[in-house]
Amino acid sequence: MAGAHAHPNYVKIWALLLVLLVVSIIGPELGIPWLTLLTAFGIALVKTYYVAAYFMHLNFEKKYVWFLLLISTVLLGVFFFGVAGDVMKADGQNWQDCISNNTCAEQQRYVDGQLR
Amino acid sequence: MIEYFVPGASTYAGDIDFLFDMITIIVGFWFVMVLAVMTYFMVRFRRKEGVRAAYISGDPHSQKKWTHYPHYSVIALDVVIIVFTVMVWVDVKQTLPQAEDKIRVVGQQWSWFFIHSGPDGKLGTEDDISNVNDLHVKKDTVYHFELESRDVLHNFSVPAFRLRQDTIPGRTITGWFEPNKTGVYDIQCAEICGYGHGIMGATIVVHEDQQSYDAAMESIRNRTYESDYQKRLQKMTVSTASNSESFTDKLLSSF
Amino acid sequence: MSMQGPLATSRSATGIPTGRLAVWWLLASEIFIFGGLIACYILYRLNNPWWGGEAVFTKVPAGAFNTFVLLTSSLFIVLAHDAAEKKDFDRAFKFIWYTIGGGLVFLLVKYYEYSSKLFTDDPELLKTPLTNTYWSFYYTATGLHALHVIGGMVIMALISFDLRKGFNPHRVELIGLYWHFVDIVWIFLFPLLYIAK
Amino acid sequence: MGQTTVTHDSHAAHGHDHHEQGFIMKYFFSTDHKIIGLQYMFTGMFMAIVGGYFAYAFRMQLAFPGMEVPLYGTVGPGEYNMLITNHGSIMIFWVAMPVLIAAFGNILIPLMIGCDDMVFPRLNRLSYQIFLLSVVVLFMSFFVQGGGFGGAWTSYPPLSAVAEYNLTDWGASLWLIAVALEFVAFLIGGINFVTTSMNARAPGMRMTDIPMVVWMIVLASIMFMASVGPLIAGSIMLLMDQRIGTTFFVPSGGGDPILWQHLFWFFGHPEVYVVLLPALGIVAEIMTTFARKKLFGYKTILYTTFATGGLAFVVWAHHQFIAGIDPRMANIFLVTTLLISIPIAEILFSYIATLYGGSIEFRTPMLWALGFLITFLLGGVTGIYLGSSALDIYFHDSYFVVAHFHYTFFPIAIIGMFAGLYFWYPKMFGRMMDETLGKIHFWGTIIPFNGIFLPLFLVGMAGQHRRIYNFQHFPDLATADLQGIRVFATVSMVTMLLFQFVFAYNFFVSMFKGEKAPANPWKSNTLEWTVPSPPPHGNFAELPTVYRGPYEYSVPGNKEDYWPQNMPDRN
Repeated sequence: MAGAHAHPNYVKIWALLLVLLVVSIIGPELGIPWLTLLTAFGIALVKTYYVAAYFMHLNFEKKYVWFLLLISTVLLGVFFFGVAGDVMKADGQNWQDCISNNTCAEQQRYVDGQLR
Repeated sequence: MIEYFVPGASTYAGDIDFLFDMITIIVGFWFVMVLAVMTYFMVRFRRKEGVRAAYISGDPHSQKKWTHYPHYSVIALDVVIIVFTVMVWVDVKQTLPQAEDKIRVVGQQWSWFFIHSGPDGKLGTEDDISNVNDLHVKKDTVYHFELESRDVLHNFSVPAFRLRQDTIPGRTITGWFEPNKTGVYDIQCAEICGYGHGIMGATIVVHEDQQSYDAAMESIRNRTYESDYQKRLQKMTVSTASNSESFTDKLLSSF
Repeated sequence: MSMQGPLATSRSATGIPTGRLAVWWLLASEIFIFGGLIACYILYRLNNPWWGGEAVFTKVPAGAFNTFVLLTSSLFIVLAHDAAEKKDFDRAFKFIWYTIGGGLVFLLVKYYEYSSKLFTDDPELLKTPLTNTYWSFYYTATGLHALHVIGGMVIMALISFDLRKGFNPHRVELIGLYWHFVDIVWIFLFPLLYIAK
Repeated sequence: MGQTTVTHDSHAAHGHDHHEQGFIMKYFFSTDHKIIGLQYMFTGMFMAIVGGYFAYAFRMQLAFPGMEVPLYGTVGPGEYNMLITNHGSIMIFWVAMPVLIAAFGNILIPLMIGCDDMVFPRLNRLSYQIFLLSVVVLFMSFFVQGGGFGGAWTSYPPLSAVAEYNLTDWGASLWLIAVALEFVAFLIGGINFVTTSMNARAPGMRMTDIPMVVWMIVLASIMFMASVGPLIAGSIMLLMDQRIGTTFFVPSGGGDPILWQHLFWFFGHPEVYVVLLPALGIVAEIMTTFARKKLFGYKTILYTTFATGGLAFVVWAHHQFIAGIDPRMANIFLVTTLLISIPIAEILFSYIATLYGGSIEFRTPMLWALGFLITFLLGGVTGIYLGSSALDIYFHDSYFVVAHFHYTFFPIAIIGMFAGLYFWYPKMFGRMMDETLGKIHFWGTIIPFNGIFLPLFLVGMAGQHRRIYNFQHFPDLATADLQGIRVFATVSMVTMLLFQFVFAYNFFVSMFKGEKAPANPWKSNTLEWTVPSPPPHGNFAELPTVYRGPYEYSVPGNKEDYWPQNMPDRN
């Protein structure tokens, strides 16, 4: 059981998470793109690590669980990059998204949830 | 082998038929081999009184090689198939030879709508000639087609050209073909598109020369055009609409 | 709840107790559900840079407050687990209800956000799921997350009464794992939907 | 008992007050894994009848277009779409999955790993009840206004997303809800299977002592769990499109229909392996038992199965080669697709090598197992044609595809199911099935099966495309030759269906009148054969300890040619 290990100081972790939260809100306010990415998503990863490692006791769990969760994330990455070539782009080899650049010759449209 | 069922009518039909024959030889060989080995095992090792089965774990390498060697040759043959496939695929789908004429193909529930580029060879101009259910093309001319859809997914499919491509609403997909045999061929919709998917046929007419093509275009413009698709439907060899015969009559008459 | 379980449940060939192992697998499959949704959102988002202009209409302070609430409730449930392990069931019971309270505050803020977008007379601020795909994603993702919050609260309420009588204290840990996961999902949804503009 | 289970099933979906442990409690609210397994099996078999009936109706329509189909009525275009859609969905989601994974998984896993029940018996019951609810919802979808959903089992949007396009407003939504509920049921069930076999193994049972079928069912559950998540998210999005009018997948509102195809096939391709693996496992048990042979290369098979499972996640876009994805991507997926033939070939070679040096007895289960290998082999090699992207330009959505995946799914779902059923029938019901009738059933199924689908390869080569209720609008396809082939396929199909009555008779009569089965009728090694047939509640009088792997047949120096896993000494 989890009782075998020394417990981390939960309140300290919580305080740390709150500090990270403040950083992640203030960072993007400065309006610098790379800082926005770093503070918004980089810090989300750090927060996730702290919650997972200490609140969820992953650091004291069998390594196998880390492995399981990582595999899940990797597979999601496979899905993402497999799909990105089509869905994330507006054109490619011999095709283009004619809605986004308004070149469709024939296209019905949705207006107010109704097909026109 | 596909040629036997559907004679090819475009320049790349032969490549795809070749690919089919090549794969048939490769996998046919394997299929027959495996069947032969299996049949031999089943006959040779059937249960006989007093004969006890051998104890073979399949773990030492001396035993594993019997499954590994065939399996290496599978890898080798895979590589052959991949190489030839990529060559044909790049030719058909990834390259666009210089266009000599352009058409636009629009799928809609449940018919095909074709726009011929007209004398100027450009789409989206005044002289475009549009038509439902009949597409006219000239022999030995490289066509670029632009696929669009008005509503749902369709699939522009011309078996004689060995050509299939989904049409997607909101996307313009460009492709090419070059007919090399005159004739009248089916166009199908090969992606389910709702209630009338089964009636979404059309006809592609490959003209021998410019004159007959121009005549057809002229008749479409004059509205004196008689649809080749309708004519073909009326001449069909299998009557499919009768309800009068009884089940057994129908069953017997079909042999 | 006092039903005699099969002997199989008490076995542990992996060294992880069966209940916890199952929750890890459950969370792995939840990663795929939320991950799939978030992946779809990112794909669309990168294809439609103008969505940043829509994200302006989200209420960042409300989202930030909700992050704070969830982080704090995560602290409460981990303290409840700590107490349950020390057999201090009354304290654990108290902390479970603090956690449920956190969930409730979260939902109230959520309701405030939804209603300020759905029931407004100002056409500029009216944002329904049909406004455009960004808002469809906003409501789908936060709605699915809110359903998970509600589910977690119901389960916590159910196990809290058992716990006070001393039954099944290990369940506090299991619901805790789930609650932390819900927290983590929000940690990602918050920058994705609110902050990135 | 069988028939009553089917007819009373619908009650189990509703809550009941607490009864005393009567018939109802015992068979409908039981938490015993064997009863739940049987519930899954009977529901699955009932759904197989429904799916077969649908197939009968549309095959008759294809052979004799416009005619009133006996026992059905006329099949119009909309109805035809509904029939093929639901035939596909039922056969995959409500037959293959419940029977192969849930039924055999529930019955076999606790018995084979030597424990008294699943680790979460009540979760197990919940899983079945959600599954049953999904069946009820699916049936509801047939009777709402507009009829059942007709957008194919892939349900590509925008057709499936917009009621104006598919004309089956609630039919589409209920179908989607039913599928989503089924996913949830199998997620719960899968977690139970995985946890049980990871944690509740009998003492002494190492990883390599686990019978192959348990491994396969567990791997299938894991693959299902990993692949279905994004599709569950996608189903929610599609349901929002249908019911609220969002445009996640509708391009006219800014969505992208290709995304659904990716979501669907990211699940849909692993799904093939999800149902394939349990069938392979069943065949492994049967082949080793009746060839009296150790499985050839247990570890090799295990590792190649891992490889197959991993590769199965990176091949999905081969279903979309010409569906509008970027053509450059096709080359990547072509390579991964052909790569997957390597581990699968290795598995099949190992299975065939298992026969070498055996003492093969052709009992009914063995016939089904060998029939599985041969038909699946043909399904596998025809997959190479379709995996080759350039050739797929011609074969996409043609009857070649139909024939190909029936040559894979039919062996998996039907032949594999019958193999397992004939093999474990004594354990399930305590009586033996009739051997002669079983063999008649086998030949009466396998020959007509080839009679149905070999001709469909030919019509596929002739360019006949799928999901057409009547080929009269395609002059090149409406020829007498092709029509003759269609009639031949339909006649074979009806013949095959008629032979299933032999099975039904054998199944139900043997249940009450069959010869009483001993504990170990096939002289097999695995733990389920060490308990009486049928096993009592709690399975083992004394929980077993395992000493060796499951396939120790014909070990030199042993008196008997089998050596049960829990036997400490030589016999």
